[in-house]
Amino acid sequence: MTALLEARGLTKYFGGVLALDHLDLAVARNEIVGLIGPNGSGKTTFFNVITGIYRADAGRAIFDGLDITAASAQAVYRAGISRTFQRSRLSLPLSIFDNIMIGNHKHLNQSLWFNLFRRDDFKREFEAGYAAARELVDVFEPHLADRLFEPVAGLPMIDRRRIEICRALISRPKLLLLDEPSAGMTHDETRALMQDILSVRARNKDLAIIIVEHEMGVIERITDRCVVLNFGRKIAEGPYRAVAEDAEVQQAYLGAT
Amino acid sequence: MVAADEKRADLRPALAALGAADAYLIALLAVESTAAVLALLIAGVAAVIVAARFGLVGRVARAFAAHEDTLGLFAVAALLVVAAVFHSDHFVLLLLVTVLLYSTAALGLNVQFGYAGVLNFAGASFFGIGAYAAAVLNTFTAVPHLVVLAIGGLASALIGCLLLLPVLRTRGHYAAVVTIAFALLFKTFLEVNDVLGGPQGMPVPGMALLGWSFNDNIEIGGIRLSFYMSYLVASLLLLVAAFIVVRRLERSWIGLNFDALRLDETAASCFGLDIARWQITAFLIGNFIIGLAGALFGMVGGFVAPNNYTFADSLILVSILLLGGIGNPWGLIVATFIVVVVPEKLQGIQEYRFLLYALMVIVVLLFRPQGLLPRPVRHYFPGRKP
Amino acid sequence: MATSGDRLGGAGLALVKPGTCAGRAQLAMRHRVREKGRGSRPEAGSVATANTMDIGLFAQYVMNGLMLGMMYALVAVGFTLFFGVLDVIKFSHGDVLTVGAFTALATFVGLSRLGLESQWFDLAVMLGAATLAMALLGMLIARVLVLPLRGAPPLNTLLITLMLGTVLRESVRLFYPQGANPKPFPALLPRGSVNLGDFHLRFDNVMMLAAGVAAIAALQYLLHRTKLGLAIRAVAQDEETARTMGINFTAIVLVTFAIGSALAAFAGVMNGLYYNEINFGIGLYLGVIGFSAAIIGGLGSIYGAILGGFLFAALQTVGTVLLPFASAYKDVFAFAVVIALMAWRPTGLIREKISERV
Amino acid sequence: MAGLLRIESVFTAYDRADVLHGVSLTVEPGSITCLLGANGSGKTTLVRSILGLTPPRAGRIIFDGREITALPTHKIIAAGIACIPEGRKVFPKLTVEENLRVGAYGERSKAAVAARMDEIMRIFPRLAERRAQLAGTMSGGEQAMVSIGRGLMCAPKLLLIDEPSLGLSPLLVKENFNIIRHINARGITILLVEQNVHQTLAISHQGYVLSKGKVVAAGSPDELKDRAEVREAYFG
Repeated sequence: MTALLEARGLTKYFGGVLALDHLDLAVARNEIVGLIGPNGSGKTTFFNVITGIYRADAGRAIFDGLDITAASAQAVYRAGISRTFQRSRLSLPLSIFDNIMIGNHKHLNQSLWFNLFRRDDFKREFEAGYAAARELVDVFEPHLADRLFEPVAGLPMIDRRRIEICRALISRPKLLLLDEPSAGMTHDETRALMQDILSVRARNKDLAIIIVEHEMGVIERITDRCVVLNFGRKIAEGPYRAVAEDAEVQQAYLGAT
Repeated sequence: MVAADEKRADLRPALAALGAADAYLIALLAVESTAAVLALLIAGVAAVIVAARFGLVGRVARAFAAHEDTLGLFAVAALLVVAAVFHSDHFVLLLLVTVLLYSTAALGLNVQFGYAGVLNFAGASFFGIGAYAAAVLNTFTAVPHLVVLAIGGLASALIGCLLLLPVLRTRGHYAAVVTIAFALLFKTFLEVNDVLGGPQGMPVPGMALLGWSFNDNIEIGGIRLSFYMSYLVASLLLLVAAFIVVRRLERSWIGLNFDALRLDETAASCFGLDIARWQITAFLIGNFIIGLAGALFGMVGGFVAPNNYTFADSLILVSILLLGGIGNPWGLIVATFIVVVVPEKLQGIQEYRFLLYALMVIVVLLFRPQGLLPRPVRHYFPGRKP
Repeated sequence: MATSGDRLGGAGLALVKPGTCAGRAQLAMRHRVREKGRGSRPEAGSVATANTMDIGLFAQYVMNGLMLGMMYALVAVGFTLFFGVLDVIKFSHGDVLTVGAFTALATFVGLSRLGLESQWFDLAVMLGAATLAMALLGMLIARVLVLPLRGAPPLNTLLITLMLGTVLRESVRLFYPQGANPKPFPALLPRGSVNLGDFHLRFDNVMMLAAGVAAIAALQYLLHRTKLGLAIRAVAQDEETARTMGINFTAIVLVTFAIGSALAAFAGVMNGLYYNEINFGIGLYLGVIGFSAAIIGGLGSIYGAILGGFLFAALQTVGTVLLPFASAYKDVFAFAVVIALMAWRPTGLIREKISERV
Repeated sequence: MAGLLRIESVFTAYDRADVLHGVSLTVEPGSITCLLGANGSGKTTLVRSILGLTPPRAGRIIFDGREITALPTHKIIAAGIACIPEGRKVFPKLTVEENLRVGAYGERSKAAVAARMDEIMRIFPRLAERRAQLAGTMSGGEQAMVSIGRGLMCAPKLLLIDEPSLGLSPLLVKENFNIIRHINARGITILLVEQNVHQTLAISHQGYVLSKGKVVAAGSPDELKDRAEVREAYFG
């Protein structure tokens, strides 16, 4: 048992379109894997199949010894995978704190009795959650650390993306799936974001990451290994420098010469 | 956090607002002529607009947010003052009881729809289930009346279970049809079913607690109080209890779950929320509260009939929610006052009141789509220092 | 048709105990008028009291069911058209039908005063006036209330159009001369019938059915054979791409609302001719059923709406036949089946493929 | 410089975040001008800005000597721009023929529509065979033909083509690029938005490279081919 996540032969059709074509992909513990490829090559579909939003048509996915091929989204989260979305999916009317705590669902006592009538115990759990959320926000957005009860709707897109990452991290997942975390950011903002992600991982040695990203500078700097998709198939795999030189990858991105 | 401390210290704007509202309400209830009522209504709207211009409304809202418990007590006191002023006036007291119980029912609907996003266009039907349960139990059994109230709530929740499967499976407009169909089915069923009195309905024996009948007028030291005073106190207690429960629910992880699933089911399920579980929870709790209020209302009214629990009445409950500001319990109480009291006071132009009422809702929705008092962001422990 | 007289409003304030306390409160509050369902209406069940079921009786049921189904379908088609182009529910649709029926009636009264009593001419003018006026009203509603609320939560649109329905309904009740009372509607179609045993095949019913079929066929022709219909279908499938093809989205929405509302007026006139009576509440009842029919059929599909309309009428008819001793339960039965259908097919019988982008 | 289409320092925001930070470019009449850039560089947002679907927050767009910046989409199309949208976006429940007819929505003359329809059928014989088929049931390559044909139906002065190679196999991509060149040869100016660098440059007269919402390079295909910015825009 070396791999944390092991997908074998994952296949997904949308109508007649083959979105994932017998994809094999493994992620080791504490590894950062870059998932790259042109638009429509199946990266987000892979995330959606792994996290139980779509059901795979064929193939298997094993996470941490558990078969998650047909697992529900809830079960996948409980097993220790959390994610961000390509188009930010925060709950805009809710506060920063609320959004982050949605990500902490599995560590919160959900009993009706506890929530309604044991308010002292609830307060303790709330304070612990607040401290944890604040600690994370302190890393990603120190300027928001004292403003956790402001609605997310008032924040610029860049802040929202970082809050989304906090939401994915608060439950201390074993695997984090980042779907274009830097979309809409400038180069400098992207660089800062990646630094923050690395610093969180430096503290949490057990965290593996799969990142979908278009900015190759990011991919080069933070990933241990890259997997390149095209038409739902894996066309290359290896350290970034090696795959960037790969002829098939060049062709996928730049077209045939 | 100087600003926060200042906010905490300043109760006065809210107290002043409560006092003004109290005086206004007494005046509104006291005047008889349609012209005077209209003048008062216009003055009230103008006053609120002016206050909003000068930022007073915001200060009141902040004070309410920071001192809800204290101000809640003051609000209860303010209502009792109104009741005391009109202590022998059946009409006014019944109107107030109606407001209190409609508010309670709207609180239940708020849990379903305002928090969890579960549509319910059959609110009046579940209200009616509570009332009919009270009618049957009070007429044919000797079950203590407090227990009858609880059974009214349970009956409403239980019958609601019939709708669980379609409610859970459908979304949006499709979900609306499920409850609309139920509302029509329920009313037709009552009308054609002779056991429950058919279209004429059936009487509900009044409430009695420990041998004391609520339907008797009260004499204290030579002052005669309307029998509705007992119902008013009971309704007020019920509303306060429901308010506290709903507030705690909102300010808990469960309230957070409700919001999360309402706003984005896919994201919520990616963070482990069991969507069905929380939708069921919200639907049942909401129906329980609605049924509870309905049972007491049945006893207050002394009579239940199908025509009082129609789809149109359900729409009134929904419009209370939207008018008040979805998800804001204070807002819905204010909205209930408007929706219940204003048409009654416009008896003088009684023919036109529904027309005016509908136009008012349209105007509010066009120009203030978020409702009169939009729901503020959640604070689990208001006034807690960051 | 118990719901026909319900008014929005009047909340629980009527829940006063009669007799226990005869104060001023009671008097004031009991002022509420209770409109009861009108027994005079011929309903699907009223023709049959016999226990035996022969062919003639069966045919009678089928005929009545078809008439109801046609009216429901015409209303449902409107709901589905509006939903198709704009993804909204316009709940005042049923009350537009009422206003349409009353417009036709007013036109008739006007023509009579002018001494024009040719029944075919009257009917044509009535139909023309009602459909044209409702088409304009539909456009006005879309322009003023529906389009501005595009960004708001769908429920706001639903509620605002419901309230508009109340405004229309109350306006008819208050401003049409003696609008609160049921009005006789002229029987302008030939009254004869062919008797086949127990079955009376009424000419007017046949003509109305034929007219309904013609209206639906005309709609199909418009949608599938004309440029306008092409634009409507393109907008319904993909609003943004339709706009990038040069289609004026707002104009198409307005035209669609005009068409749907004209169909409602048509159904309103048909309702009047069938029952020979209209009242201000007919639209609420037909609107709710039309909406249910559009939903069980599957929103956005014309065929679904037609199927839903006839299905609902069939359910009512079957309810009458199955529960001969308690045919009053037919609506209970029909709505219970609607609820069950929603549990079985949560997005309607004719499924639109819905995929969510994550 | 006249230019058929001139974009002058356009800023466009999407959900409170600027996606385009002052983009300027010119499309010369009769040319194929290409806009290159990796995913997320803002190419599609620029197309949406030109079409009026996401109007710019600042800047001007001038087409054929006339400012179109604040016009509603249908007027922009009426001015002579047609679009072949990203992902083709055929109307799935319309037939091939109906899809093409929607493309000619602004054309009043029935004869003109019929003539153009015949012409499209000549260019794409495959569509002629499948005139009555629902577009949603066709393969990706066939849908691409429908989308291109639809774009040509209004006889535009300028054709915007957004990522025609997206999700197509290399063979189909090659075929598509041939068709684009063919269309241009018949006098239609083309703004080609692509991420496929080599084939795009091979058929273009002029090119711009977009990265993070800014134009980072511009020039003739030969100049662009070896510029470091192009590679950087894709491979960092």
